[in-house]
Amino acid sequence: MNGAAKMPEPAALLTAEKIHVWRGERHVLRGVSLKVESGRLLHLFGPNGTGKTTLLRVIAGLLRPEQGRVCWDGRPIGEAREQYQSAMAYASHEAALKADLTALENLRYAVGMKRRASETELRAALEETGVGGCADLPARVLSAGQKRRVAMARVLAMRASLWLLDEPYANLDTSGGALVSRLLEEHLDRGGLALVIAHHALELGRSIDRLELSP
Amino acid sequence: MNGAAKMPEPAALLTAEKIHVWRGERHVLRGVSLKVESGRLLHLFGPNGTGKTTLLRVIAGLLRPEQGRVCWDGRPIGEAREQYQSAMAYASHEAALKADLTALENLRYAVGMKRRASETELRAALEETGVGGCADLPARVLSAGQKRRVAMARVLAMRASLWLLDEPYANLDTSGGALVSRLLEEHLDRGGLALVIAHHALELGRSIDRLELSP
Amino acid sequence: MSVGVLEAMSLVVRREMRLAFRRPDQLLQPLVFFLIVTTLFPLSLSPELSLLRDMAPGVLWVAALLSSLLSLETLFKGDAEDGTLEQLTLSAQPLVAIVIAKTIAHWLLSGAALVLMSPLVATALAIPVGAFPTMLASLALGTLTLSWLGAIGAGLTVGLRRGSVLLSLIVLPLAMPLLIFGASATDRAIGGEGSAGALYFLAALCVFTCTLAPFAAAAALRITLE
Amino acid sequence: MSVGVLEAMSLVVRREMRLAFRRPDQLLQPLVFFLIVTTLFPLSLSPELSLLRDMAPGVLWVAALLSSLLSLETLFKGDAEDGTLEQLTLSAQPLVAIVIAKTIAHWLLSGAALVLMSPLVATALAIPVGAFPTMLASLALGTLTLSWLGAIGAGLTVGLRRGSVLLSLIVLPLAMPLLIFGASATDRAIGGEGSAGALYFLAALCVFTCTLAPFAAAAALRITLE
Amino acid sequence: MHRDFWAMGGYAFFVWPSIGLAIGVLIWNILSARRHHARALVRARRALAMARSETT
Amino acid sequence: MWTWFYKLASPPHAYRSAAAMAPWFLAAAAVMIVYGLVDGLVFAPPDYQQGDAFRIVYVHAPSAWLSLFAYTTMAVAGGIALIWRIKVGYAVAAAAAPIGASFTLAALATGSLWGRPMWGTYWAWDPRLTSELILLFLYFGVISLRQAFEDPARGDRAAALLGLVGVVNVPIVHFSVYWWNSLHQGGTVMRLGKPHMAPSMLWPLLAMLFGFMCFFGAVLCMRVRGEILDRERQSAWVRELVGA
Ligand code: HEM
Ligand SMILES: Nc1ncnc2c1ncn2[C@@H]1O[C@H](COP(=O)(O)OP(=O)(O)OP(=O)(O)O)[C@@H](O)[C@H]1O
Ligand SMILES: Nc1ncnc2c1ncn2[C@@H]1O[C@H](COP(=O)(O)OP(=O)(O)OP(=O)(O)O)[C@@H](O)[C@H]1O
Ligand SMILES: [Mg+2]
Ligand SMILES: [Mg+2]
Repeated sequence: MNGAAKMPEPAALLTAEKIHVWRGERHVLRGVSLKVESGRLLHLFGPNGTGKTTLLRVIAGLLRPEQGRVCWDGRPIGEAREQYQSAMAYASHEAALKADLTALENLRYAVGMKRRASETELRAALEETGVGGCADLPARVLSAGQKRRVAMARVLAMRASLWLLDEPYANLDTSGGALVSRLLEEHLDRGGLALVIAHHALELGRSIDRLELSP
Repeated sequence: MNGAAKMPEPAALLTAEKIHVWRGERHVLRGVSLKVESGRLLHLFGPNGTGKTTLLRVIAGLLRPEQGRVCWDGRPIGEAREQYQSAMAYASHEAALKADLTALENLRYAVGMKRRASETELRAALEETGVGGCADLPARVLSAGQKRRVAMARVLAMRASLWLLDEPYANLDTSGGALVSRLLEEHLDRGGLALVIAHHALELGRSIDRLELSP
Repeated sequence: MSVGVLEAMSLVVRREMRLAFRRPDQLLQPLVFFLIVTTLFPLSLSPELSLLRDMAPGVLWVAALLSSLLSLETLFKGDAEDGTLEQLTLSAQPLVAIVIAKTIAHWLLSGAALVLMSPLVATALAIPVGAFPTMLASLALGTLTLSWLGAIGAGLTVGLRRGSVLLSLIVLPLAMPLLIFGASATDRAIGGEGSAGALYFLAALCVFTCTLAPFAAAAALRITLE
Repeated sequence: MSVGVLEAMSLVVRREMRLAFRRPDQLLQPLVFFLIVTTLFPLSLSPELSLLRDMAPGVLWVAALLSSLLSLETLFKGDAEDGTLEQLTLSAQPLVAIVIAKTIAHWLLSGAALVLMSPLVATALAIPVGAFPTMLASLALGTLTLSWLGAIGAGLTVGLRRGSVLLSLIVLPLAMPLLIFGASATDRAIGGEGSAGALYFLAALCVFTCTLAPFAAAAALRITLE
Repeated sequence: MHRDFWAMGGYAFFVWPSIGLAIGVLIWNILSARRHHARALVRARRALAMARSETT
Repeated sequence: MWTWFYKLASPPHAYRSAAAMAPWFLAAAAVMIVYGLVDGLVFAPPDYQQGDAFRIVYVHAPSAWLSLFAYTTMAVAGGIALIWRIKVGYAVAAAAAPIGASFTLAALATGSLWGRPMWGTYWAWDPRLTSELILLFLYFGVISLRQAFEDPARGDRAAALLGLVGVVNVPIVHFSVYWWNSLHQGGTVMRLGKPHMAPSMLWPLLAMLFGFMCFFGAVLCMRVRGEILDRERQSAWVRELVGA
């Protein structure tokens, strides 16, 4: 039942090769390649509208690129769909919470599809991200930062080895920012992989990889 | 047609006295008072979920407080509704754009209710916030930062003397952050007032007021 | 430089039009619904023309009522969800004016379109051509009244969790007289009888709601938004 | 520790139930709609019972069809809008399983409820009690089939801008046979004739869609979500 | 006479349920109004208790 | 004059006067209803057309009439509250709604039971019957609209507004028998000029009518007290009241 026990073999590897995406008339991603290894974090940054979110969605498998491919442990994610998805947790720009369910229920139904998680575990995850007190409030009434924290708790509770996070620092107060950094560090310590979009420099007390998208 | 020409008499003043708000069973705002004068900025900050957004909505007149009152130039905003609203521009957590209208159309229909603004003016505002190139894209396809910039352009184009901004820095890249700071400075130089929620310290090269909400 | 009320209203109407044509489904939805209800009915009956003709006014009016009602649900909802309704209420323009503009736009886009399409449907339902003028007039008056009633309902329920059911629960009782008089006007016209009485009644109802409903709807919106 | 398909499906069903009971309007909406359509119809007719009885099967089936259709629109839409559908598709569970679970939940919440309520409506429409078993059976089969057809349509149209109109356009032609056979079964039962033939046909249709539609719906969803 | 009275000229099946129903509604109204008031009192007491515990 | 009015409508005053009035109303109602029932069921002669079935009128007409009266009360109270911001009005409106709904239900049920022997059917889609059903829906709409708001003050205002809008249905119910040709019989009692009824039948009916009205007054007073208490939970006078 310990988080560390569920962590991946050190061989885990995410690669993306020469990703091309057009949106409308715009060639948004022009041959982006990247690689994330076990225990490493890739910080994705660049001006607004350069395609960071688009790239993350391609990597999550939500968007099929016009060219190029994404591989997990050497196999294209389309083929190894189930393994890939159970090893991955994605947090988008929006918190992706059902407004009418409580924070806890949101976690239960989202995490429950990937692994059996007891209620105490879920509550602990919410506690960890600082929204234990909101566990039984409907997501509708939560503040922007609280929603973001619940989304982070969902990532945490999924115990995935690959984290794909789209601006996890947005809307968070200073303690929230520190919290996300700490969670990321612990995740990397466990041998996890992370791909994080953020507009400011990440200070994690360890070396990280950086990839800049330019307009 | 010059922006400076439209600016308020220096006497403009916003005050809120002893605001109390309950949400559900929570006493979110417990007697908050504040004052913003012409040419001043009040930076509102504090941990997630302490009621910053709630307070801003009370001040915008979107939420009636259980106790306390908000005055503009000495008159309660409920009485001076029209003057207050035409002097005020509010940007919420969301960008409040119609997904199916282009950025420009969004501006046209929102700004056009407050003042006659020509298309060139609106385009100039979009250009100023760095999204001139997206003026004719539907808001639906814009990136998170681009939406935020369009919302900022709307505030700009309204030429209001009071700006109420809820986390205007969220989702913006570094240049975007600098841009918002510059716009705020210019606004204050013109004698404008601003109430800004932000989680990081604002560096504006001038003295600002600060109000912390605590849990 | 400040914007007059009429100007603001025309801006809102233009905005709604632009949005509707940008999303043709909102435009077509009520029409398609209307068409479908009226075509499905004959299908479910044994194909006797006399029976069809007896039912025609009922089918026509129920379909018009329902399709109007369905589109009313979205009158303020979309704007409330994406935050633009907030911007509208902070626009220094009277709320009544905004409500009037939105409702007129709604009627032009749903009610008027439905009236224009009704001859087609009426032909399919074997309503004689002689009854068309009465039918058109009664439908026009009826849908306009309904838009106003619906604006009140939509204002009262926007943002509520049980919004849509409540809307039907609120609007349909109020709309019943419309249905009864509208259908009976059409019915009498089909039978070749005079239907001026019912039409006058509908017109009176329409004038009545047009004068009072905007204020009620604005008050409703103010209560729910606050 | 990984979650089996059946377990995941039951989780989805429970989630839908929880949501529905948290938002009773989604639960009541189709029922209220059904009630209202059937109440409005008689109003718009001259109150002759014989006419009413002739129309009853038609009214019943059209109302059932429409109310089913209305609730189908929201089958995937809410989840798509708030981003939870993305999370579901990334949940390492087969999409078909998710679609099946969601559709079953949808039928339990709309179709089954509607079937249970139909005797009430039937009484108001003067359908004789003897015809109830046939009516109930045909409605149960019909709404279930319709839910499956609707799932295909909803899958194809979620996220599309013209979603709702397309949904009606896609589903209704497919639903036409249902309506015709369902109404005729009820009609014959009212007339005291045997209606086994129509019922068998409905049952065959139901089995057929139940086996094929989940795959079609999942494929449709995959195409639109890309 | 008694028989006749209860038979209501053959309409007993319709008359007596109507009367019973009406009386039932009357009784329900009284009971529910009293319960309503009692519950409001309980809630008011609770609110007072909460307020007192907060100030002390 | 106005200050007097506001004082009268102040919650503590209304709360006390409702308590004072309720027993009187209840006593009057009891006397009249008992007299009406006994006289109507036992002593009044059977109708020459309807036989003993006509005795249903003694509960049907008062219930039906009260259903309209309660709605009007609710709408007027809500309107006063909305316009002059008198909080007690909301309490009265909220209290009247369930009472009115219950009598609407009673009118529908007793009417149905009467319809079977008279018209051969429990239900017909007749204007009077339908508009009464609509009245029930309106009551439900008002009640559920009030409950749909998380904030009770907004619920009150929204419900008051809907009540006002829906008041148009009241004349429709009442006049439907004249405007459309209806199965339901026209006014017999509530009619200007001479009632079309033998006095021996009429007296108990009038007694029942006024008895029901007094009953409505009594339950309304009782319910209003609960509503006022709920709304004023945080105020000093309620604390004093329940603290003692
Ligand atoms: C479900 C069926 C029925 C409903 C909903 C219904 C409804 C009503 C209503 C709303 C009123 C009050 C009208 C007003 O105050 O303006 C009323 C009064 C009355 N009803 Fe009915 N009714 C029904 C069946 C019947 C039947 C079957 C009879 C008798 C044949 C009947 C006889 C009367 C009489 C005598 C009055 C008093 C009329 C007057 O003096 O104003 N009702 N009913
Ligand atoms: N249909 C389209 N036509 C033209 N451009 C499009 C279309 N769809 C998307 N785009 C553009 O593609 C880009 C998508 O960017 P994306 O959302 O990935 O940006 P991002 O790097 O995440 O930006 P941000 O930092 O603001 O979140 C945007 O610049 C957007 O304007
Ligand atoms: N119905 C309710 N019941 C309990 N708590 C509620 C309810 N509605 C709102 N709240 C709480 O009220 C607070 C509202 O906070 P608000 O959105 O103003 O926060 P904020 O300071 O803007 O936070 P953030 O920095 O995250 O944007 C939240 O803590 C929320 O959980
Ligand atoms: Mg992005
Ligand atoms: Mg906030």
